Amino acid sequence: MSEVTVKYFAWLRERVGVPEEQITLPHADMTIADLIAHLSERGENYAYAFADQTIVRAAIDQMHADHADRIEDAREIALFPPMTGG
Amino acid sequence: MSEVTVKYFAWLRERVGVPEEQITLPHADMTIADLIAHLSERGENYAYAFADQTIVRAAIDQMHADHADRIEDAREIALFPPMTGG
Amino acid sequence: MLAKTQDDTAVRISVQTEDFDIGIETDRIRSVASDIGGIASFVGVCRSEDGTLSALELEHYPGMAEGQIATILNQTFERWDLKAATVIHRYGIIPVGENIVLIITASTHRKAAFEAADFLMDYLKTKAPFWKKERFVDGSTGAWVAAAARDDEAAARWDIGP
Amino acid sequence: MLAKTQDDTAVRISVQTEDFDIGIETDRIRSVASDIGGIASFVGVCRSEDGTLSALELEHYPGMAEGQIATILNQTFERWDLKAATVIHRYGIIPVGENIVLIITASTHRKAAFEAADFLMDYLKTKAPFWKKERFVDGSTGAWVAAAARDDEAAARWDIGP
Repeated sequence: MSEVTVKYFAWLRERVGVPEEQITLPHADMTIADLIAHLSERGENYAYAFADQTIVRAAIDQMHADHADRIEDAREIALFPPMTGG
Repeated sequence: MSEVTVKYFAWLRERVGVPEEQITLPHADMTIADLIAHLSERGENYAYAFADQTIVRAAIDQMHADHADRIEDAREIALFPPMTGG
Repeated sequence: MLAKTQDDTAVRISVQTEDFDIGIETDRIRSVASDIGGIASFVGVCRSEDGTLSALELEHYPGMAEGQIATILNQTFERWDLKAATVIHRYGIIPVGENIVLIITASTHRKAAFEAADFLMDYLKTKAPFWKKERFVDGSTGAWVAAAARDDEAAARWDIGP
Repeated sequence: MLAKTQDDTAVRISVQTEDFDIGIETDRIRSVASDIGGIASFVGVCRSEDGTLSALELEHYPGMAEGQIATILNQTFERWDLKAATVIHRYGIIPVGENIVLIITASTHRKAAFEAADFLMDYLKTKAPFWKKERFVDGSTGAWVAAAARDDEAAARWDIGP
């Protein structure tokens, strides 16, 4: 079982309550969607943060990723709302 | 018969040989096209300047005008090639 | 004169021989208009044309140049919700690498600022009475620059009659 | 890394808390690239939203922010014949009226500079990991700014997949 750093930004960070944490992946071959489902079971703050998964964006090792993308041996996953820079 | 100031710019100025001059209009109710025809008869330099009338642009009292526009009581006519500013 | 602008200082037009400073002009735009969300700008620079050109000689029609720029700015303010705009056009001898023209447009929204700046440049090229003549590095004087058909086409995009 | 640019100094990326100076940055662009014909730029400014807002709090993803800007610049250089480009994006507390973002693009031709700057802004808005939170003049903290559907639509114009 591998470990990844999961980072949260903007209101996802505020709802989860931490900017980042180490997460032990429960099984190999997980997708971003699997990770979000796994995190949602960790407590009320997570359930609240991920209540609407359709607006959660993700990055794998700092590259934009889809929910269907596999985490594989990535070291850093980020979850965040749609970006509002510029 | 009225008088107008006629100004020339760029290669039209160079070909005519003067930047501006007073022209007495031979009759009332002239258009820009009539003025160009009249000027073309003033000498070789004018004939050369107006050899290709399709690329001559005009302004009446500093507003863009067509060859068919009437000069009426305008005080200043300008004749010049297509503009290349910016 | 300007349709949607009460404050005259929101519009600055200058036809001049001396160079301009985009930093100073941007600060001025920012100081005269409130609730700005975006400032678009364009600086036209004298190109070297692969090293053959030494300078451009810019001739203009005094009076009409300023008047036409005002007319074009008027149309721009009618079409886009601008807070402020600046147009500076130089004339005289402009060495390669030096500035020729500056456009700055400020709006609440980015797209308006961008489109208005693009529109202003298209119309300056086809409607403002300026003419460029080439000076080459070998000391000779070149031809008057021919108007590019693509400039007329670019201006025609905006659906305003001649 | 950049497709059509040998010289690294032709591209400048900075994600920073401090303000920038468009005059200094334009001079830098001019000094690193030759045969420039046009320099387009855009400054994004913190809007007052009719006087209700006092500042925006900008959060970013360090590392990925710079990486995404580099990726977007790479696509921009592949698509347009640019001589140089600069992207500066601020983070932290940005009071109303202050600068948020600066884009500068330099090209031989005007249209390339304009389009590239427009493209860069569209993609920064939808692909660069920055998030804005409102701070109101009454001292309260507002909501996180929602992404505008029109930003996605603007980015979609350019026909690049997600």
